[in-house]
Amino acid sequence: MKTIYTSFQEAVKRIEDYSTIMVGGFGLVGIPENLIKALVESEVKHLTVISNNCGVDDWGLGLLLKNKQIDKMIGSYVGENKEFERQVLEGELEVELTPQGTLAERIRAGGAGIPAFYTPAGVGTPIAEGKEVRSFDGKEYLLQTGLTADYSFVRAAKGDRYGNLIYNKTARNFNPMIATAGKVTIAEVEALVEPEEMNPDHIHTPGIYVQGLIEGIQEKRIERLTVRQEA
Amino acid sequence: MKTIYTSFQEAVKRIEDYSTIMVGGFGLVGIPENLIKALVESEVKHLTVISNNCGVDDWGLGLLLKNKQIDKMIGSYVGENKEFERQVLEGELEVELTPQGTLAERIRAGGAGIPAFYTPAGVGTPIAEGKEVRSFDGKEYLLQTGLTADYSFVRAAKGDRYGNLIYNKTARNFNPMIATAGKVTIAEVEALVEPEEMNPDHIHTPGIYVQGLIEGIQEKRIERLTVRQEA
Amino acid sequence: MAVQLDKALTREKIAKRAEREIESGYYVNLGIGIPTMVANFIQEQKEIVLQSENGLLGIGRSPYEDEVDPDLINAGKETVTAAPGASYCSSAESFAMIRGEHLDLAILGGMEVAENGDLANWMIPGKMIKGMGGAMDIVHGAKKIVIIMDHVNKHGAPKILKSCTLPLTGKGVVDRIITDRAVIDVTDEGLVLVEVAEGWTVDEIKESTESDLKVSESLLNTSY
Amino acid sequence: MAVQLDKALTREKIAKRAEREIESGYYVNLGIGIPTMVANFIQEQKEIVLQSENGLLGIGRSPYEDEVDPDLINAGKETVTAAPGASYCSSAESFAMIRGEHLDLAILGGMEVAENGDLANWMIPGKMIKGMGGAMDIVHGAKKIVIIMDHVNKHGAPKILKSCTLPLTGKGVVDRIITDRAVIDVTDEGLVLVEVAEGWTVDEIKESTESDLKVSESLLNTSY
Repeated sequence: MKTIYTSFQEAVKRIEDYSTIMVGGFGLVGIPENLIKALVESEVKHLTVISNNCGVDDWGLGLLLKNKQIDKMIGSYVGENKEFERQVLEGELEVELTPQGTLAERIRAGGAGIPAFYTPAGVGTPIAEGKEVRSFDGKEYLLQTGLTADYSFVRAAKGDRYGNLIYNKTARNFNPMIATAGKVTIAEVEALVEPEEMNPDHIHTPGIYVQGLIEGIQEKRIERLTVRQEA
Repeated sequence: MKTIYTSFQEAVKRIEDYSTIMVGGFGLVGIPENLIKALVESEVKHLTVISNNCGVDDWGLGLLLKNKQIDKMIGSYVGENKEFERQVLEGELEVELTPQGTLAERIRAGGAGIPAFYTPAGVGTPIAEGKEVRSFDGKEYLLQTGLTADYSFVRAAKGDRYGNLIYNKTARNFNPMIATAGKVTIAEVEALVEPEEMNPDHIHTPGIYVQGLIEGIQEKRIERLTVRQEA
Repeated sequence: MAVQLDKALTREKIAKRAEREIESGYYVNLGIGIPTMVANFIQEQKEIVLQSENGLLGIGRSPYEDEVDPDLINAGKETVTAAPGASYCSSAESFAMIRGEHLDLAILGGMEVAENGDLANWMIPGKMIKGMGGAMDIVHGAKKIVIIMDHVNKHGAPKILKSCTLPLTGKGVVDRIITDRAVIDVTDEGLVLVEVAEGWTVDEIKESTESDLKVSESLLNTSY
Repeated sequence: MAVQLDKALTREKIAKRAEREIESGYYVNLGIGIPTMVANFIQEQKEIVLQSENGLLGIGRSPYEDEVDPDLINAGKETVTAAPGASYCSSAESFAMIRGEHLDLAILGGMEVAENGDLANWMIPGKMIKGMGGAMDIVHGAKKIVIIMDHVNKHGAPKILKSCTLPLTGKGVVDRIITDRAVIDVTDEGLVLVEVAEGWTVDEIKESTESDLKVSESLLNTSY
């Protein structure tokens, strides 16, 4: 039922300059590595990217950044990237910082048809500038709006031809909400499996949210390898 | 780590008159049958009940109703119950009808610390009376508030001593949100299993939301048996 | 008995016509009652996914007796099965799908529809109010909202009105009305008659409709 | 080198004192940096669940080399394992837990704390802004918020102030401050000194704190 791509170039080729793209992942975990690389190759420019982080200098969204394809970044933490810093300081890149939980909820709201909601995060901080503050039961909250995108890129461990997705461990992170908020959502899956292999009670992203899928092999780079020595 | 009750009477005995109680289920599916029965036996009165439906005349929340323990009902559809109708017409029972999707989202919001959100459902209808209407991108929305409760009763297929829950098929329905929105949440589970039997990727309700569990055997009555004849 | 049979046949006629609204690849929510019947007429070659707002994406056929699972029902509380590729979700997730307009089509019943697309289908003042269930969410929750109903009420009075007399379910939400007599689109220029059912004339449709009706240039006669 | 060692020892001292805040049965979020270190000192008999805002409820110990899973990290992006009884969830669900105040305790780092409980810990004007990550949500997201930090900055100036000079992370959110010198509670009547660390006097604490400090009637001296 869904478009199954056989090349990542094909999967991203309809994306035009000035598109807004949401990308799943937390740090380098759960990012759609190959879709990002194909986007770099596509040379599409002037993108607005919505993602919790912006990769590192030589991996993930950092590659798009290095290639100067991003005009604006909406995220919660962008601290692992020197090129990011340079572009911001030189005015090449616009940044909109949003508290992480607010970002997650704004994306969920966007996908769920909720135009705006109130949250305590950011009251009394620079984030509140220009935003409505309102009291409920004596506590102050900020009005935050839903976020949607022209395209959403997510990565899942397993997917089927109905578009159903299952994520692995903390590679789930932002992916389920991002899958709901793109006009077109493309999933990079580690394994495309038969629908019978997907238990309907275990599906994290119902297929309705997904327009295309592609199977790929990920490097899964580790940012901070922390191990315990054998006893 | 959680309180594991061995009797349903014990599980409900701290509940006082005038409490607000949320109860999971859709129709008779996924309702915490034995917790409801224990509540009936407890004779606790003047309850505000939040649940999508109110059972049928002789089962589920209908039993609480028959025993005149409910002062106010918040739900989306209460049409399968003659005693309900009688109590409403005679002014014994207050009803607050909320569109089903709004009810689900209000409960989720309550559990998630979101005091209010905007939704298109109900604009221009009797539901909008007394509620703020606001435009976003040229479309009108209603402001709806989050809901919480003193107690939440849910039913799950499996649970473990960490409070983690897994639901079966459409018995999931309102249970996951209701589990998040009770100050005290008690889960009636079909089987209390070892934590190792609960795959961390498959858990629907993380244990943090659950304060107590009890194993019970359910009748699982069917409201509208619809079958296909053997070919 | 003849009336009963007529009713059943009329319902089937409406349901069959409504089925034509469903294209292959669609995600569809069918309301409780006659809309649910539409599922019985879906052509086999169409690949469609039926959503049930109680948390099932992919309603399957009715179960054989030995397949009945009391934990598996549709929004009409009937026992069902899950179709291949189905998934279960919470009511909040289910209405996130709906409210976020991820469905292509919803087919719902109606008591009254007004020329501006207003819909009333949930309460009659003075009668016991059973509740709106999911209807108020679903009318905002699909790319296309189709209402199926009898063209006139049991007293022969029009149900398609200049403005609704009953409390609304949704304001300006209806895209198309399918009755036993006609198919009518709600457009920015008012109601447009696009199809006339077998046995009816344009004039008869106009007479039994309170609102003004434009007649489509590509009107189909005897289309169902 | 001596300074380095001192720093490490000071951090350990603060972390060990912070560990005493954690009661058996608690759900706890530990911030990135020194707060993460607190986990190393949790007494074995305590049954606690550590939450990681990237979607893990139940952080386990660090993995052995052959256990490393690149899909399993904490919010500090370090590889971890899952504890018995753990579950994974989306970031939206994770922050629903946080925002909904289902956590008992969060222990976070701080740059400045004001006497009214204001916290600044995410940006220094003129320096590159890395982002607040989850901090602005977490300060509203636990029944008790404990800030751990050095009592004074590297220039010897107080970090506990009448009002913060840096942009805030949260307004009136701090319940308790634990430093290398003292434990101070934020109350409706202002800051209250409740514990003094080994090697320090009440007067020294007062001198190195900009805000006024009430001294608790049940003050503990040399408590850590």
